[in-house]
Order: sequence, then C-alpha cells, then structure tokens
Amino acid sequence: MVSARASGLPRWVLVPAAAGALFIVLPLVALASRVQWGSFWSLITSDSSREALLLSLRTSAAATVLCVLLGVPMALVLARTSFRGQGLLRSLVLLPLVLPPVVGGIALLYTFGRKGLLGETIDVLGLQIAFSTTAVVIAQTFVSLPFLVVSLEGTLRTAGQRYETVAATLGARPTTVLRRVTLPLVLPGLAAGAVLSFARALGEFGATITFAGSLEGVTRTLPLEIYLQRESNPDAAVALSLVLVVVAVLVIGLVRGTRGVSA
Amino acid sequence: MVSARASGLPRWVLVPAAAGALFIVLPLVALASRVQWGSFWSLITSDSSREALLLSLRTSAAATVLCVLLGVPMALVLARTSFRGQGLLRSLVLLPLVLPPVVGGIALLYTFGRKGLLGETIDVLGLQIAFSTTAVVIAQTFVSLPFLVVSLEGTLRTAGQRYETVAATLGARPTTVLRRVTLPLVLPGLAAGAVLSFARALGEFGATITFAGSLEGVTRTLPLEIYLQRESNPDAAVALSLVLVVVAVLVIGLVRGTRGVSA
Amino acid sequence: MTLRLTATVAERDVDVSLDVEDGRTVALLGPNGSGKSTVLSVVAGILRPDAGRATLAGTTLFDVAAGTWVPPHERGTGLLAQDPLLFPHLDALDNVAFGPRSAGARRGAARETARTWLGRVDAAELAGRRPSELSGGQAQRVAIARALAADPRLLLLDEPMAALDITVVPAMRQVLRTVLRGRSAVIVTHDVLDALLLADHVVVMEAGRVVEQGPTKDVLARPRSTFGAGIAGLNLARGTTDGGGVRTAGGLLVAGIHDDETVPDGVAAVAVFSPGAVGVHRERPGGSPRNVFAATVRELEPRGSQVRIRTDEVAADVTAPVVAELDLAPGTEVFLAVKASEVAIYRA
Amino acid sequence: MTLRLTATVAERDVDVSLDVEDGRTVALLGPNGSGKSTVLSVVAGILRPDAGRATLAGTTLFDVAAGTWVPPHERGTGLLAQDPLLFPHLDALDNVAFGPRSAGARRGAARETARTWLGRVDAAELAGRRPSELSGGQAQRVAIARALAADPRLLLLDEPMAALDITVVPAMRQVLRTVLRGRSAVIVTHDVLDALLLADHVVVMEAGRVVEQGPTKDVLARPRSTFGAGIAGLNLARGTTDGGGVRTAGGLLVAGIHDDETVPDGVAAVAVFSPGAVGVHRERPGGSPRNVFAATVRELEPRGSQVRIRTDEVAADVTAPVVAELDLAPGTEVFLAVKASEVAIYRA
Amino acid sequence: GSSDDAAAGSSSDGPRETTLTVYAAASLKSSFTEIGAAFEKANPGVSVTFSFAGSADLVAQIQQGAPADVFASADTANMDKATADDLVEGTPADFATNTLEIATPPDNPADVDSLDDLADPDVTVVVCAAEVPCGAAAAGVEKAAGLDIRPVSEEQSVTDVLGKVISGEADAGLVYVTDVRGAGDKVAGVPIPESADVVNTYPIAALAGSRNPDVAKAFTAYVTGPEGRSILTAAGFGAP
Ligand SMILES: Nc1ncnc2c1ncn2[C@@H]1O[C@H](COP(=O)(O)OP(=O)(O)OP(=O)(O)O)[C@@H](O)[C@H]1O
Ligand SMILES: Nc1ncnc2c1ncn2[C@@H]1O[C@H](COP(=O)(O)OP(=O)(O)OP(=O)(O)O)[C@@H](O)[C@H]1O
Ligand SMILES: [Mg+2]
Ligand SMILES: [Mg+2]
Repeated sequence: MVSARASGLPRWVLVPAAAGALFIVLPLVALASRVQWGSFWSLITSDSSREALLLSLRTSAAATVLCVLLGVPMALVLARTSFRGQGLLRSLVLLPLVLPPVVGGIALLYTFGRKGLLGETIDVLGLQIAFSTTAVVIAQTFVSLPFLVVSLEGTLRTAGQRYETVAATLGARPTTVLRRVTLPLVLPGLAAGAVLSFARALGEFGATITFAGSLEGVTRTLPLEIYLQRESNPDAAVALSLVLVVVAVLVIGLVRGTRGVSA
Repeated sequence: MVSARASGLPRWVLVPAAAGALFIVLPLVALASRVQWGSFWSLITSDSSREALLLSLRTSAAATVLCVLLGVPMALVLARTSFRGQGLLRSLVLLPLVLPPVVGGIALLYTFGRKGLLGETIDVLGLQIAFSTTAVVIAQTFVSLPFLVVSLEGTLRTAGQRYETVAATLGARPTTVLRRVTLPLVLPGLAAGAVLSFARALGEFGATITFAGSLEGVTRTLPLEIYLQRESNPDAAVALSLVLVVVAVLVIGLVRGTRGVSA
Repeated sequence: MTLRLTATVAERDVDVSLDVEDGRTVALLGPNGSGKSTVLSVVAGILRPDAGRATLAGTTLFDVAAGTWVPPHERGTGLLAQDPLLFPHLDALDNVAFGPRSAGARRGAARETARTWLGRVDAAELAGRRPSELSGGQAQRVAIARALAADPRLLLLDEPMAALDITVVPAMRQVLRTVLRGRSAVIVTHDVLDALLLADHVVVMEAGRVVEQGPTKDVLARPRSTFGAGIAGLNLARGTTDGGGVRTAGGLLVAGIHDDETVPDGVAAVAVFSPGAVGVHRERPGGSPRNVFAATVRELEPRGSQVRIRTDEVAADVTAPVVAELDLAPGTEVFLAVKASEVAIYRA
Repeated sequence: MTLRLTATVAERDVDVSLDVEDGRTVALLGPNGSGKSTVLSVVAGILRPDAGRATLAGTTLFDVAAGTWVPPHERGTGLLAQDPLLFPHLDALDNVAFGPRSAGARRGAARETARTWLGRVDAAELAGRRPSELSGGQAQRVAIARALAADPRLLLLDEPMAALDITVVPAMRQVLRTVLRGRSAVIVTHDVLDALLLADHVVVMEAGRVVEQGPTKDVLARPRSTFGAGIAGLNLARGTTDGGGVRTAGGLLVAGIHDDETVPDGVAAVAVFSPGAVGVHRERPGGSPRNVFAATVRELEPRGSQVRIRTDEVAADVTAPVVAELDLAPGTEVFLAVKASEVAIYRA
Repeated sequence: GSSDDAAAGSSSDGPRETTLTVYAAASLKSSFTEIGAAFEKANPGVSVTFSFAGSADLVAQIQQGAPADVFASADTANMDKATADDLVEGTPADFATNTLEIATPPDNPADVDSLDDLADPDVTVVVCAAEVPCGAAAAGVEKAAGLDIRPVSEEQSVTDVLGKVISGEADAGLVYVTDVRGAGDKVAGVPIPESADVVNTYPIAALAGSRNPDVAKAFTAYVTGPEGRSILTAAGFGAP
C-alpha cells in the first residue's frame, strides 16, 4: 500500500532526455530568433491573422470533441474485445497518419465531395459540406482521430480490467462501469490522446487545403494563412507560426491545469 | 487473481465505434475505388517510385529508432520525476505537432542549415546535414518524436510505479529496474508510440521538402514523390498513396505480430 | 436463494458440484490452490467454466450446454475477492457507495448507506481517504463494507478476515453473523473458527475437487479428508480396514475403535484421534497403548496452557512441564503413543 | 547488522524509535493502521520520513537532518510487502530469480537459486506459471521465496503468513526459522504464534507509536498494552493504582496482587488476568471472588476442549458442559468473577 | 572556393561524370524532366538531377546553402529574392511565359464559356490566392475585365485549383494554360482573351555557389535555346 517517489530513475537517462528536449527546443529557439519583433505585433493582430487564429481554435476544438466521441469507443472496442479482423482494423485506423495529408484530403473529396461516394446521400440531406467550415472540421478529425485511438488503446491495455471486473460483481451495468470506473482510470491517457489530437488538428494543413479549400473566415485556418504569408512575406509566416506555438502552449497548459493530468 | 473477458462493454459503444471506423475506412475505400488498376502496376514499379519507397522505409525506420532512443528517456523524465518548469517542457515537446510541418522545416533549416544556429559547429565537424538523407531522418524525427513521448508518458502514468518500488527493494539498481521492470511493463504503450512515430515519419512531407529538399534517391521520399506526381499526374499520386498505405499496413502488422502487442 | 452449481474449469483442473440452501452459509475450506477462489469466480460470473450449470433461486446463472450466460451484474451475487482492489480514484466512502449507486440509489442515499456500513466495520473515520492512503487491514475492512453494502442475494466472501488484526476479528465476525443471518452465502476461509461460528455447512476442496462436505459440526468432529482433519486440529491416518485398525499406504497399522463393527477388511477408512490423546516419550513405552510411532519433533507451538508438538505426521498436545522434563526441541527423536480406545475409525 | 531507527512520518502520524540487535528477529505487532507497514517502508527506503535517522551495522541508511538518503537498492534491506506484487511479465521462477540477478548472478545461477527457494516454500511446481495464473496463497508463497532469495542483510517481512492455508503455515514457519537464524529481521504479524516461534523481541505499536517492547516471553506474559494483552489472549484493565487494585477510567476497581507492594496510589498501572481464571455465572455470585462484572455475551469461540466467551471487555474460558448448563448464547446477560489472587497488577 | 576543383574536373579532361543539380519550380516538372534527359544526351558524362518544390521553398533552401547549380523559378518575385542575396551568377534569363485559362470539368456542368460567367453566383469558382503568382494574375485579369468574382476558395497553388475542378467540386477555376494542357482530358479549357494583359514570366539562372559553373551555364543556355524552347512550347508555355 506504499508508493513513493524514492526509487528514482538512473541518472544517465537524463542525457538522452536532455538531448531529445534540445532537439525539439533548439529549432523553436532558432525560429524565434529570426522573428522581427519590431513588426511582430502589428503583424499578428491583423484582421486576417486574428480571424484565421479564431477559426483554427474553433475547428480544432470541434475536431477534438469529435475525436473523443468517436475515438474513445473505438479504443474500447480494440482494447476490450477480440474478433476476427481486429488486427486489420487496428492497422486501418492508423492509416490517416501514414497518408500524406494532401492525399487524405483527396480521399475525403472522393467520399464527401459532390461526386463522391456519399455525395448523393449528402445532397439529399440538403447538406453542403465542401468549402465550408464543416469540411475543415472533418479534415482535422480525419487526421487526428488515430492519435486518440492508438494512445488510448495502449493505456487501456496497460490499465487492465481488474477494476472493471470488480465493478461488475458489485452490480454495475456495463455503462456504469464505463462511466464510473474505466474512463476515470484512463483519464491521463485520454487527456494525452486528446491533447495529441488537438495539437494535430491545430497544425493540420494538407487535408484542409485539398478538401475544404481556403477562404478567409470560412476555411482558412492559421496554418493555411501561414502558407500564404510565406509566399509574399516569409517573416510574417514565421511570426504567425510563433503565434500558433504560443496559443498551443496556452491551450494545452490550460487543459492540463484544469484536468490535473500531472497526477 | 481472477481476470476475465466476461464483463464486457456496453453494446451501444459499438455504434460510435463503427461510425468512427467507417469515417476512417470509407475515404480509403473511395481512394482505392478511383485507382486505375490497369496502369497501377507499371506505375508503382517505376524506378523513381521504387527508389522513393525504399528511401522512405529506410529513413522512417531510422527516425523511429531515434525517436525511441530520445523519446523513451524523455517520457521517463516527464512521468517519473517532478521539477520546476516540467509543465512548460511538456508543452514544448508537443509543439512539433502543432507547427505546420513546413514551418518545422524552416525551423530546422534555421538550426542545422549552413547559416543556422548550429551551422558553424556542424561545418567545423565537416558534416553536411541539410539536403542529405540525414536531413530527411532529422525532419522525420522532429515531427514524430512528440507522438512517442506523449503516448508513452500516458502509459507510464497509468502503469504507476508499484512494481518499480518492489524491484528496488529486491536490490535492483535503477538501470536494472528500467530494463527489467519498467520497459517490459509498458511495452504495449511503447509499441503503440513507436508505431505512431513510424507512421507519422512515413507520411512526413512538409518538413522534409523544406529542410531536406527533394532529390531523387537522396531526399525524395514517397510522400514527396506523391506530391510531385500530383503536379503532373494525379492518378499516379493516388496509386502511389495506396502503395504507401499497403506498405504501412504490412510493416505495422509485422511489428505487431512479432512483438505481440495484442496482449 | 438456493444455489445449485456444477462446473468444470479445465485450465485450472477444477471440477466441482456444490449446493447452498436458501438462507444458509457454506464455509469453503481447502489448501492453497485447491480451487476455492475459482468456484467463487464462476458463481459470480467473472470466469467462464468449460462445462456445467448453475441456478440461483431457480433462475439460471449459466448453462454451458445451453449456451446461457448471465453477466455478473445481473446475477444478484456479490463477491468480496481475495485482493481488496478498491477503486483507486474514489475515496473509501464512494468505494462503499458504489454498489448502492449501481443499484440505482441517489448519490446522497448511497453515501448514507455507505457511511452506515463503514461504521459497522469500524472504519467510519476512513471515509474520506483514498485507497492509497489506507493500511492493508483498513483496505480490507473497506472492501468488506463495499461488498456488504451492495446487498446481494448471494454473498461470496473470499477470506474476509485476511489482513485484519486479531483484536478486530471477533467484532468483524459478529458483523458477518448479523449480515449472514437469513442470507445465502459462501465464505472461503483458512480459520476453523470462521467455519464454526459463521457456517452451517462445510465444503472441503482439495486439488480442484470437493473431497468432503456436510454440517460443520460433523465435518469438524469426524473429518474424512486430511485437510478437514488438519483444520479441525485432529490427526488423521488414511488407509484400508485391517482387523481392528486401519492399514496406511506406508504399511503402518493404526488400531482403534470401529464405528461400525460389521465393516469387512480392505475397505477405505480413516483413523482419527485428537492431539490431546497422544502421549510423548523419549524411550519406547511399554504397556497398554497399542499404537506407538517413532517420530522427530519439528515444531513446538505454545497454545495457552499447553504446547502442541508437531512431527511430520502426527501432532501431540502436552503441558509445558512435560516439554521441560523431556527436554523437547525441534529435532528431538520421540515416540508417540495413542491408546486404541482414543482412535475413532470410520469409512472414508 | 544492528538496526537503529528513529523516524517521524507526519502525514501518517507515525513517530517511532526501534532497534534490532545483530542477528535478532523483532516481531512488530499492532492493530490495523498502527504504522507497522510504514516503519518497514521507511527502513526499506521506499518512504521518506519527515525526521529521524537510521543506521544499519553502523552505516547510515538515512539522516533527515544531515540530508543523507541511501536509495533502497543500496541498503541491503529486503522487503516482503503486504501485497505480493509479483512482476506480471515474469513467471514465478524469474520473479524469484530477480533478486539474485539484480545482485549480479548469471541467469543460470540465479534460476538455480530461485528453484531452490521455490522448493523450500513448497512451490516448485509453480515455477513456470505467470502471477495471473496463481491462487492467492500460491502468489504469497512465491513472494516469500522472492524476498528470501534476494538474501538481504536485514529482512523485513510484512505479514508473511497472510493468505497461506493453515496446513502449510507450520512448514513455512520452519523455513523462516531457518532463514532467520543469525540474520537480523523485522516481521510484522497478527499471529501470536509467529511472535513466539520466530521472534526474540516484540514491539507493539498503537496509533503510530511504540507502546511496548521487550523480550517476547515477557511481553506476552506481562503485557502493558491493550493490544499486547489481546494478542497474548489475556484480559487487561488499565487505570491507576488505588489501594489493592487498579481503578479504571470508567470508575471500576479491579482488585489484584501487586507486583511491587511499595507502589503508592494514583500511579498508572495495568491489571492482567487470564480468561481461564474468569468464572461465568447467570446470577451475581456471592462468596470469595473480589471482582465481579456484569456483561453481555457477544460471541462463543470453541477452542479445543474449551469455549471462549467474549464480552465487550473481558474474555472467559469455560468448558463445553458449562456452556450448555448455563445456556450461554450471544446476548445472554452474565456475571464474570475473578479472584483477586488471579489478577496481576503492575506499573504500566 | 569549392567551385574551382569541381570546375577543374569537368572542363579540360573531357567526359568525366559530372552531376548537375537543378532546383526548379514544381510546375516545371514534366517539361524539365524532358529537357534534362535531352541535355544529358547532348552532354555525355553529365547527369542532371532535379529538386522540385514550390519556388519559395527553393529560394529558402538556396539561401541556407543548398547544393544547387541552377534555379528555375515560376515567378520573378522569388528570383528577385535570390538576386538580392547575391546567390545568382550573372543575370537571370526569362525562359518561358504563361497565361491564365478557365478550367472546367470535361462536361462543363455550369456551361461556362467566358470570364463573365464566373461572376454568376450560381457558378462555384475557385481561384488562387492573391499572395501566389497565379492568384496575382487572376486578380489582374479580373480587374482588367472589370468583374467581381466571388470564389468559394482562394487556393494556395494551381494544383489545388485543378484538384477541385477535376473532382467536380468546383464548376470552374482559373489556372495556367500549361496546367489545362497537362491535365489532359480530365478538364476542359476555356480560353480567355483578357489574360493576354497579365503574363507570368519564368526566369532561370546559374547559381553563385555552383560547383560546376560551366555546366550550369550550359544548362541555362540549353533551356533558353531552341531545344528547350520546343519542349516548353509543346507543354503550352509561351515565349518570353
Ligand atoms: N488465471 C489462471 N490461469 C490458470 N490457472 C489459474 C489461474 N488462477 C488460478 N489458477 C490455478 O487454479 C488453481 C485454483 O486456484 P484458486 O485461486 O481457485 O485457489 P484457491 O483455492 O483460491 O487458493 P488460495 O487459498 O491460495 O487462494 C490453482 O492451482 C491455481 O494455480
Ligand atoms: N499513502 C498514505 N498516505 C497517507 N496515509 C497513509 C498512507 N498509507 C497508510 N496511511 C495511514 O498511515 C497509518 C499507518 O498505516 P500502515 O500501513 O503503516 O498500518 P499497518 O500497521 O501496516 O496496518 P495493517 O495491519 O492494516 O497493515 C494508517 O492510519 C493509514 O491509514
Ligand atoms: Mg483463493
Ligand atoms: Mg500493514
């Protein structure tokens, strides 16, 4: 019944860990050092930048919610059941990761586009997906979903199902077990997965431009804006990237702070 | 001491899970249905495609190894120690995810390029990193590392450190504990993280083209080849994407098969 | 709530058949690994047997042949497993309230129930603690409260007294007596007192099979299995009838008094005698005792005013002065003598 | 390997000071939550105390004031925790071999050692099993083997006999006796027999403090703490001296024989008497016994040829015929009588 | 400094294996691959490798010391950046021009046959964003024609515009003549006379950091010369 932080890690682990941290942080520093701070403020507060940022935050949040709604059940099914073809399904779920995002966008066009697989169904429903903000959310969800599923499945397997069994013997129905035992126990893993998904959605570019297009205020998210700026004004692009980075740090920090991931 | 699969999931979980699976699988089906199978074979066996595929596999494998070497220590430090600024570091580690890959590539150029932060140091060492195959590996590692770190940290936290404590009381030094207890216990999570990293590296495009360029046989990986093909021959691009997908499924399946992730 | 169970779990080499009459408590005894927890798991529905069926109050819990399987939460059984496994994310109170809430009680009412149960197991002051902040015995008490609060039709308790300190065991036994009154229950225990004080019936398992069962008093007074005798604190020799005694597989003849004088030779039988009836000598005794065995002292266990001398096969109770006089210590070679009139022989 | 320990763990309200002389075994007794496991954790180095220091054979294990802290794996202490916590990814053999391997043995040699230890705890046939395939008692045996195989300088055992069936307990005690010979050890137990048979010294803890310590025989014969008396099976009344007896906080006067007649009134003292010396009556008895208490029977515990009658405060041992004659059952109102000559009074 | 030995290797000793690295805009991929092959045939011992990417990417890489010998840009703006940083050897030469055309799906579902039709709100139009060359050109054409086109999307590149048209998602898009030709029968082209006013120019230059300055110059000459010209013309490019 005793747990303690007394055991500790081997010291040498710090060396590769620091190397890894430097490997990620140095490029960010290099990026920051190239920003022309004089014009930074005016640049990032321009209408188009602000609108792109807000759009990015809205769509990424929506995509993360969708990822959680679809991804948690998928991870549960992969971790807690076994059926023929499960291995194949697990690999398929990973594919949006592998697919270059632009090709992912093409695939989405072929599916939800006007002449796509579901095009007619969608037309009948009177929905207009292409070139809309909905399309951005779909593209972001498509590329982010695997993150949540894969990382949550790993956590579920590591957590095991002993407590779920106990809950069942206490008369809890499967839904109750899920809500009151399984999910609270894997919360750190779920939070990690959601953060991954959110981050991936925030940075999404290729699938969005291919599937949703790029129109200010409707589909032009911050990464798209950064791309455009880069054509005419590389400095602005770098500055905007930093904004993206800072926003991401803030949002992630906020989520972590309120949900208490750091157990 | 009893564990069983008897408790089960609530049925309704299958509905969103199936929806999620469809959401991912349908676009892949749509993609496959558009491939012109007639010219498929000649297309994917062309010299440039083959070379790009092999290069992709080599570099992604190298990047995955690098990710494991750097990422496992990072995850350990994040999960098993606490220090001031840890939250900030954790957020920073996520940033390559958020950064649009092209901007990531620029950041890498600013760091490892000839005029970059480390440019002179690297020049003195007589190394030429940018625009070489090494650069591809660096770009892929940069974008993939966060996946491994974040998903492994979640698993480490879920697993807790009770067994590590027991091992220490049995006289095991921290390195022994790490090797014989911690790592075996989180193997499912580590495998999941490595698979994520590999998949992300395989699909990496933006940072590579910016930082490493697109030289056939040296830096032109399959996603770059796909991108180029799309300029002239969109069908070829789709066909090549499918190749990427199939290769990814095979590699992931192989890794899973031998490592026994499905506990 | 009568339970009728037959089940086979091939992987663990367990094959049992067991009944619990309505309102009765059955004590399940047996050595480690004999399959006690396995039986409870099968009844609770967290382990699927390879064959068999079970009914509780007439409704089927499972029937392998018919393909019926009622999931654990619909069985009305409540299991206290061997490992407390308190939910780490809930405090003690919410752990105990989990059962009532799952049964549909509102949060406030469930917490009220939980508070009552925590009080009954003398753990009221632990209500706000997380499981990681409980000692082993405290966790066990909370786990007991959690199992009881779920108020199942059939209660399955796996070593409920484990980890409890001896000063609270009598009180806990009292609580269980009250709870078990009029309720069907199976209780796994290693303590004969639990069997005597809580159970009407005893079932003894060895190596996955039921080797003996019957009313508690009968089994403990006239055990037919080695383990039954061991837990009753009696010596038991198993063999076949041979004249006025039992001949063991080792060739030894234990003389005694037949239960039923008409039994022919060669029938499987056991000879049972109490440690108090065994005399200990340093020299081979002459005179009346018909049974004399050479043995080596393995252990001396003080028991109140007496000391139990354990040898490999037979135990003897003697008084402390005798121990001093004979200078007994582990390793001493002794002769053990039992009068035939103190040995009861009956069919196994 | 002399251990000297003083430690305070504020969060758990534990504040102890404890010595284990070289080669001796100390039994640590106490009610649930009294801090026994906490003490072992501090010594083993898996819990940092808020104050105090400890040395083992002269070398410092920790010294909070000086900021010294030796990590667990360098302490030479071995801990068998209350929860077996076998490594789930290793089979039983490799679990046991873990200690030797960590100490630098080669795989083959370590496995050989492990096999020997598994044999000694009667678990040789479990070598190839994963922990998830072991019963509770089997897992405990493997955990014992694992702790012993690590061959520490100071052995810390937390309830080693928990979950073991009573037929293997004597054998396991025998194993521990052999292992503990000449080795320093602390053993936490709820069983007085373990203390008697394995330990030279007894330390009794209550509510995070050491309330009593001394040679095993002394503590069990003349307990000064309620728990000490409880585990020794004796009745104890605590209060202050008052004439020829002890006056309890409740105002009751227990007459007895003073250890030391010169003790003045008003000194903290305990009155101790054995359950065998207590007479049970349905009517208030006249005549000689100076101490008569009214009480309600709570429980009847058969103990061999006798039955222990438990009331809220006092226990009495009577024979079975007496129980029948007086028609005793839980709830019966009785009078308990003890002759003053049977009550020993000494300073607490 | 490094250019001397490389030059020495290629100049006097006749046909030794020399590798020429050409950084070219992605839109030039088909024509430059063809030109490269022809150049190799004409110059035994020389092999040409290409790095194709967006012009902005290429400039950034050249600025960071990429080992390039020749740079062919899809617009003058990016070449100007290279010139401004003294990365170019001599002055860049214009080698091709390109003008806009309307691309529609083959069956032209919205019956687009002139620029005016694009202003019809019922027609789904995509164009390039003003920040990229094709977008600047589109804005120019729009202004010249005095129209107000409301696109549903302002794409980052011609390829993205074409993608939307090919998939049938958009009814029409404004792209370069060469792109319509390159897409074959996947799209139909509707020429627009107004485009003559807004011409996009492609410059090429040998780079200062080249290890094979002679070969680099030879290649630029080859591209601007008759052989290059004919291949480019075949792909739909105009003369500079
Ligand atoms: N998950 C499992 N897989 C395979 N065998 C198992 C598993 N769990 C237990 N066993 C084996 O099944 C047998 C019965 O185990 P069970 O846990 O029912 O014993 P038990 O009577 O409860 O013992 P204890 O008194 O030690 O708790 C044992 O031999 C054990 O090793
Ligand atoms: N992690 C913890 N955080 C805070 N308090 C704790 C923690 N673990 C135990 N405690 C408390 O510290 C006290 C001592 O606990 P400890 O585990 O040492 O008791 P113990 O004597 O071993 O009891 P038991 O016989 O039940 O095992 C108890 O009151 C317990 O509730
Ligand atoms: Mg068991
Ligand atoms: Mg404890």
